[in-house]
Amino acid sequence: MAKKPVLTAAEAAKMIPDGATVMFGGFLACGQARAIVKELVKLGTKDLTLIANDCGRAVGPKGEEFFGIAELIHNHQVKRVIATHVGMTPEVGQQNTEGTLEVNLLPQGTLAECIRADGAGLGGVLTPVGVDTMIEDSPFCRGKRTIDGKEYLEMAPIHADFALLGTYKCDEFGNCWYKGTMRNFNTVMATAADTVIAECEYIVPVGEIEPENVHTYGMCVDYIVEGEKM
Amino acid sequence: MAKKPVLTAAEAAKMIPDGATVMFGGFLACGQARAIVKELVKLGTKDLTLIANDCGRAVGPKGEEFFGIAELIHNHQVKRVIATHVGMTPEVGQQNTEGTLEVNLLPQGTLAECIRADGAGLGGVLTPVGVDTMIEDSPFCRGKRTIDGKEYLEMAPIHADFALLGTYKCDEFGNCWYKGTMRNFNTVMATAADTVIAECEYIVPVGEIEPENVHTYGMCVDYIVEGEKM
Amino acid sequence: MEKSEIKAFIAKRCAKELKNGDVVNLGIGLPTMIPAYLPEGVELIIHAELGIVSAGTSPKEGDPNYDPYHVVDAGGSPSSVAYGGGFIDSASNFGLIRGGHVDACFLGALEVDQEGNLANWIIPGKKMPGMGGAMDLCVGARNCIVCMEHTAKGNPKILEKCRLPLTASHCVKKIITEMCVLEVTENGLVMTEINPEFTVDQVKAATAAPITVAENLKSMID
Amino acid sequence: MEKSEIKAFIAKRCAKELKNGDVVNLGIGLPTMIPAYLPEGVELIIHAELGIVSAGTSPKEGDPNYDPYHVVDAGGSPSSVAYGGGFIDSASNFGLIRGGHVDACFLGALEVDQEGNLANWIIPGKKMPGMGGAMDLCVGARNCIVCMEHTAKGNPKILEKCRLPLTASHCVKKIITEMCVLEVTENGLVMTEINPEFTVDQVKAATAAPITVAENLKSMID
Repeated sequence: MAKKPVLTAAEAAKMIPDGATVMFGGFLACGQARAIVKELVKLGTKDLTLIANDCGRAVGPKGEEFFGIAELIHNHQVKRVIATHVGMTPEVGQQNTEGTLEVNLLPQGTLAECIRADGAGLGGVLTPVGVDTMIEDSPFCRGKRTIDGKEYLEMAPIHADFALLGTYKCDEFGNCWYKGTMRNFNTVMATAADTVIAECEYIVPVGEIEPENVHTYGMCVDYIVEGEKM
Repeated sequence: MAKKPVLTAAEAAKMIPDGATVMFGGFLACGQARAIVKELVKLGTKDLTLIANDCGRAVGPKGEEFFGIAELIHNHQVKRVIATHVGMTPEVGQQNTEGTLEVNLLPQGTLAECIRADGAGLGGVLTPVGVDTMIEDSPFCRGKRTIDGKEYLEMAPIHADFALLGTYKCDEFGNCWYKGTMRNFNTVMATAADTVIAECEYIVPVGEIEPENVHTYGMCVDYIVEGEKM
Repeated sequence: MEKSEIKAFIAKRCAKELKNGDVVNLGIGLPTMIPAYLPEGVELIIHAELGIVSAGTSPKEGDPNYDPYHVVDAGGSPSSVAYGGGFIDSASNFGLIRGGHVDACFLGALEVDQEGNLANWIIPGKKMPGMGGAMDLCVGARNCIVCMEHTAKGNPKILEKCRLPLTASHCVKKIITEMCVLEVTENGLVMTEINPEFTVDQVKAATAAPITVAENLKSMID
Repeated sequence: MEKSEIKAFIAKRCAKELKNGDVVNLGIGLPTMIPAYLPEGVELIIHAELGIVSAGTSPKEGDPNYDPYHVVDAGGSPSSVAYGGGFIDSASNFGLIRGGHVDACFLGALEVDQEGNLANWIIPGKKMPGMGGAMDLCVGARNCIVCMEHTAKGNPKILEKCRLPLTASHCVKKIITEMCVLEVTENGLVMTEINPEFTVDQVKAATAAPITVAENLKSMID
């Protein structure tokens, strides 16, 4: 097993080109690669497609201006958002109304499962969630199926060019451990992108994360970035 | 949150009636509820359908006669086996040839995913594994589908009356932690049965398993059994 | 009934639906008041979409478990894990929800109808919030209970057929309001309990769907 | 070539397929010899079906990490986790396999054909072993490489069309034997390397499928 390259947040952000599709782990930016986000803002990377549970927060837990990917939206760097909830970032609705931002909403479990399906090599997801709702018209919905008398939607797997993880501890081989509610979408996103970058609060020696307690396996991680300690 | 009832292995075994469908976690009986198995052998519970990766071992790691569910097979208590590999238990092939034991083989990832699908409320599994093989004739295969030019089999979810987990530590609320390779099918099986019994080596106080490191959540476990410490 | 008492009254009645050890998900607003009214001996496992199996209280700054950057709730506020709870990833967590491992979810409605269809996530043309985990919960929880004020500004919210985009169809099993308890059956809405402050006719007038009155109609206050 | 040298020769050639950090799954028998021949600076992540991401060596009784009741391999023998590895559940583990996170799998064959179809799990009428994780690995690994003796008791194992039940179709990318290296292409089998102990005609005679010889045919021994 080999050590994974450690990049600065700025170096990581530079890897992401205009027009890239990027998964961001995090739930209202808890468990999000916020240091890389800040560098993307500085770079002004354009026309991004974001895949995330939500669009972060306009105000952070201690009053910070912008918290997580909300800043990319406010800075008009995003052309499309695939998310489950954007109510904490009114700017999303605003830009959508203005016609400059495409928004695809999916149920939270469906988004997680479609990402997992991609990472796990499955052809799609058969879920009862969304039947008889607007989700039937989603670009990710392939149609309705009846199985044993119950209706299901067949949803398509979701893949990205990059997945940016927001982890707590990451060892030198890329094994990650998430504190509290940081885990959320990070573990599935780590399997569903061409390039996976794990931002962490602490780079720790191999062995500090017990083999039984690894949350994201080093084999899924391509690069490590040390972010801010909170 | 409430404490889960602690049963003896004998009490747990008595809950399982003749003809029951029972999932056994474990891989060659590592991570298997072996104490409950021994009591099922004593009781002579009949006509069981077993769902497991394999059928255990005729000989244990230190020369024990029978290790895990192999003994149920040898004792003619099983009418059907759903598994991925039965080569370490030649008795299975023998009884199958004699026509007394039905055997359904599935690829290992497919078995895991079909169990997960049931526990996760999904309508089925779309997997590329098994295309153009005998799996197309499996009773769990609903047919072949072409998605974006690639062929997939649609496999049915798998459910059981009972799931018997073989865990290392289990706290009083039923949260489980698996050592080493014990985890295998246990985590998905814990979600896919009407009644879930966690056999463990050690019952530990709540809090000993860190909230971030719980492998099977207490909300999925109905009963706890303290088995042998190895 | 005073306006201020209504929510507490509904939450109190909702609490009677629960038994010890139930795994429940509580929507925002009124449903979060339910735990305050649980009978003695009833402890719940509060399931949180964000990834807490058995969520605890919301700690304030200065509390030992206050950790607003690592442990938050679905609103982004500091949260905690209860004694014996665990943290979980989103795919596994919603697997538990869809898989029927959550006993009940309590949530409000913009509209609910006699078929148990529920609309509570969007008003077209107004701001775009997103469904979050609501659709998953309505479909996945074994028991989906709407708890809300019976009307909105005097207009019925309980209808023959929802007009707003649905959150889920055929999901609601029971509706609990300050006026009554309605069960959703194959034959439409059946009133099983009534708040003695109201008459059956008053309930019917406030409801835009036919109501069958149960033979053994009970009082909500017992 | 001496019979005893054949396996080592094949394993040595297989080792050249690998680069530092590759995630590989090694079938039983010959493939497990590959790590012994890795060039300096090439370390692999050995992926084990049973639930070890980066498996280590097989400890003997008395070794500190000998734990035959808790850490075993797919044959039930004591195993261990490598430095920096982790344990994983079966659903997640096979997700990684199907999802293309394993760079290569090396395995033997009963039969393999010019379309890359592979049969290696069952001979009907003989004992019933089960496919275990073989089907998943053949389909899921980015690179599925068959490594085996070219013939079985003098009979070709490389065919126009497999006759035994398949493990997976169109999965094999390369066949490495003691005679040659064959790539499976859209136009059938292409020989890119040959063991100088054999002639092209000898290879063709031992193979029951047409072989195209690459323009720049190389020696397997370089």
